Amino acid sequence: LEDCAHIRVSTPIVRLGDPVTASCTINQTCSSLGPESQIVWKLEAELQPGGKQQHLPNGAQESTITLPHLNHPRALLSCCLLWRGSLQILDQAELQAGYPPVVPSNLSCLMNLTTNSLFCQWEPGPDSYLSTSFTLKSFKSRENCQTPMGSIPDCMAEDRQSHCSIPRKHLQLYQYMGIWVQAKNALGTSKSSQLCLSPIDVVKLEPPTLGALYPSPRKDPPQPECLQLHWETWKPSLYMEQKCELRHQPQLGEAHWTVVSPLPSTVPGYELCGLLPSTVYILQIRCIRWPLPGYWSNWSPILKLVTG
Amino acid sequence: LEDCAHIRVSTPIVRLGDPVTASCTINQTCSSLGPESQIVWKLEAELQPGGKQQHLPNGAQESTITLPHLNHPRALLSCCLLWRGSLQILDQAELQAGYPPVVPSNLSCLMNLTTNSLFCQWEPGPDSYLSTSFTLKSFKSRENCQTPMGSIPDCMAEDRQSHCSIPRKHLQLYQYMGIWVQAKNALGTSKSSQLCLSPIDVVKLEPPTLGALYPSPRKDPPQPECLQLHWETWKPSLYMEQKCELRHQPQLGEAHWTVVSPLPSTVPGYELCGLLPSTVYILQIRCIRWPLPGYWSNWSPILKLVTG
Amino acid sequence: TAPLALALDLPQNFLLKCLEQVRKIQADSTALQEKLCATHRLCHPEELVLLGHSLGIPQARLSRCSSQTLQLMGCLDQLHRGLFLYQGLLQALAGVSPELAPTVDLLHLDIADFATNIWQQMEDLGVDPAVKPTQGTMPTFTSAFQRRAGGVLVASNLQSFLEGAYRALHYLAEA
Repeated sequence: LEDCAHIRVSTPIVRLGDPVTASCTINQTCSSLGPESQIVWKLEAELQPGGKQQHLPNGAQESTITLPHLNHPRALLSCCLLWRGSLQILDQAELQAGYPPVVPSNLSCLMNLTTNSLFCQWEPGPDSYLSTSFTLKSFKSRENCQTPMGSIPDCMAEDRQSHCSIPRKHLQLYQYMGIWVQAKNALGTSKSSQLCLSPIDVVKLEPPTLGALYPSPRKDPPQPECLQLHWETWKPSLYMEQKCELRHQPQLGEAHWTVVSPLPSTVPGYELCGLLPSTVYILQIRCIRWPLPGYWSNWSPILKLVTG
Repeated sequence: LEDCAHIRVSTPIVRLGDPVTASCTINQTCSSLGPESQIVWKLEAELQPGGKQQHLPNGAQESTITLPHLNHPRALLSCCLLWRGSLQILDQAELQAGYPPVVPSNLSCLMNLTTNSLFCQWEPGPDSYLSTSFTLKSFKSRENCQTPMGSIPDCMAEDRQSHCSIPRKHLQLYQYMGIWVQAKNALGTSKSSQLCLSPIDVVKLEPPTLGALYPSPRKDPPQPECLQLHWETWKPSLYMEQKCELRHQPQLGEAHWTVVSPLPSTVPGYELCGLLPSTVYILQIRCIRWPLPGYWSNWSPILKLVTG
Repeated sequence: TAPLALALDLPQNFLLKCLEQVRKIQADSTALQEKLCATHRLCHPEELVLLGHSLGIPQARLSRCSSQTLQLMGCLDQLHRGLFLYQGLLQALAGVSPELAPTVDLLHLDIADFATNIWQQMEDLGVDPAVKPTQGTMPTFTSAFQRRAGGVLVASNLQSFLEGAYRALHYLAEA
C-alpha cells in the first residue's frame, strides 16, 4: 500500500529568510481521487498560494511550491486536499531556518585542583536558531602548539552550555596543548582561535584560610595598633610555591584597601601593625602560584577584627 | 614465582562469636628462610598465640590457628614472620562476623500517582553487621495471591535503604499481586510475610486545593456566621470517585476540630455556616478513594479565614 | 434473559472498577490528544479522515453494548476485543516521538489493565471464549507524520469507543 501522499523538501534546513521549494505527490490510491482534486499548501495555519499542480503519467498528482522567504526558525508545512468540502491534511514536513554558527570567542581555561579538570568556557555568540553542538578540541604539543604530538578526546559541551571540563586522565599538566572550540550545526561549522597553554600554568587556587591568632600573645608593652594573624595554604596547592597579598581597611568610612605584598602562603603567626587602635578592621588574603605562572585566587572571605 | 606466603581461611564470614580457623603457608622462596623461622599471627594489632607450626615435605612451613571467638564485625588477620628482629607481615586476610538477616517486618505499600509507582517500605530489623541486600519480590496473581500468574522483576533496594518503588510498567493496577521482602547476606536469607494487594487499592491521594470563594457572593441579609469555600480535586485523581472531609476550628483557644463529612471531591462553591461571627477560623480538607478502597490523603495545608 | 437480570451476576465492585478504568483511560487519551495538538499542531481528526482511509485504521464495534440491544456476554466480549485492538494500534504507533512516547506507553498500560480485568471477570463467569483474540492486520505507519496523524485518529476513535463502554457499564451499574 503506497503512501497516500508524500512531501519532498529540497533542503529542510535553510538560512533564515531563504526560499524553500517542496513538492507533494498524491497517489491515486488515496481513495478515489477526482481528476480535479486541488492540492492546497499550508505553512503552520496559513494557506500558501502559488502551488503548481500537474498530473503525473502514473495517475498521481504533484504540486510544487516555492516559499520565497522562510522566516520561522520552526514551521510545519502541510500538503492538503480539498475533499468533500473540508481540507484534509495528507502529509507534513518540519522546516527549520537559522544561521550557520558564529565563531565562538573569549575562550579561556582554568585548571581546577578540586575537580582535577581543565575547565574551559567561551562566548557562543548570537543564537543560530538551530541545534548547535559545541566541542572543545585539543591536542598535546610542544612549546608553540604548532605540531600535534598526541591526541586528546573531544569534550562535548552539554546542550546549551558554553563550557566543558577535560578530566585529569586526558591531561599532561606540565606539557603544552593546543585547544579551541568548534561550533557545528546543519548550516555549517566554525572554529574559535586556538589557545596554547599547559594546564598547570592556568591553575586558579583557592584562597588560604585567614584567621586571628588565639590566644593573641601577651605583648609588653601592649600594642593596640597591631593585629595577630595566621593563615594556612589551601591544602590541594601545598606543593606549589606561591606568593600572597593581604588587604585590609577600617570597616567604616569610605576607606580604601591597604595591600601588604608579597607574603608567603603559610604563616603560623603574622603581626600586622600601623593600624588605628580600637577600630574594627576587615581583612582578606589571596594567593597566586609564583614564580611559575598561574591565576590569582579569589579573595578569602572577609575576616573582621578589632584592634586593641 | 610462587607467592611468598598465603593465608587460607575456613570460612571468612562467620557468626559473631563463632570460631575461625586459618592456615598460613610460607614457601622456601621467601628469601632464604632459616629452618627455625617462627610464624606469628596477629588479629588487627594483637598477637595471637596458639599457632601450630609444621614443616611441609616441599620445604615450606605451615601454621594453623583457631581463633575461638571472632567478636569483631571486621578484623584483619596477618600472617607474620620474625625476621632480623622485626615482625614481617607476609599476607593478610579480612575476617567478617555478623548475624544472618532478621525477618523484615511491617511491610506496607502505597500507590503514588505522582511518580506512578508502587512505593513499599519495611522495618529491616537490627543491624546484622554484614552487607545485606533487600529485594522486593512480587508476582501477578488472582484474588488470593496463592498461585502466581505472571512474574514481576525484582526491585533491589538501594544500599542501606528500607524501601523500593516498582515502576508503573511492571504493574497491573487493578489486578492482585503477591509481594514480600527478601533479606540476604553471607550468613543466610530471610523472607517477610507476604502481602496480597492490587496497587490501585492502596492509592494515597494528595488533598484537594482548598480556597475561599472570591468575590464571596453578596448575601441579603448578610450572614456573618458563614464562610464561602471552594475546593478542587487533585488533578491526577480526577478519574477516581472520592469522598472528602472538611475540618475547622476557631484559631484561638483550645478548641477542637469540627468535621464535616462526607463531602464530594470537587465543589465550585460551598457555604459553611453555624460559625462564630468575626472569628479567625483554620480549615483543612482531605479525601479518600471511595467506595472503592484507598488511603486517606494527608490534610490539606491550613486555610485561615475570618467570618463576617 | 433481560440484561438487567444478568447484570446482577456482575459484582458491583467489578463495575465500579471498570467505570474508574474507563475514566482513567479517557484522561490518558485526552492527554495524548492535547500533546499531539500542542507539539505537532494536529488538533482536528476531521482534517485527517482521508489519510485515515488510506492508512486503514480499524475501529472496534460495541453493537451488543447499546442499551437497546444490550447482550451482556456479547458486550463484555466486544469490550475485550475492542481494548485488545487498541493495544495493537498503540503498539503500531511505537516510535511516535520522544515527547509523546511516555503518554502512549501509559495509555497502553491502562488499556491492558482494563482488558485483563474484563477477561478475568469473563473467566469467573465461565463465559471466556475458548481462545484469546489474535491481533488482526495493523496499519503500518511509514513516517513520523503518519504516526502522529495515526495517533490523533486512534485517540479520537478510542474516545468514542470509551463513551459507548461507559454508557453500557453505567447502565449495568445502575441496574
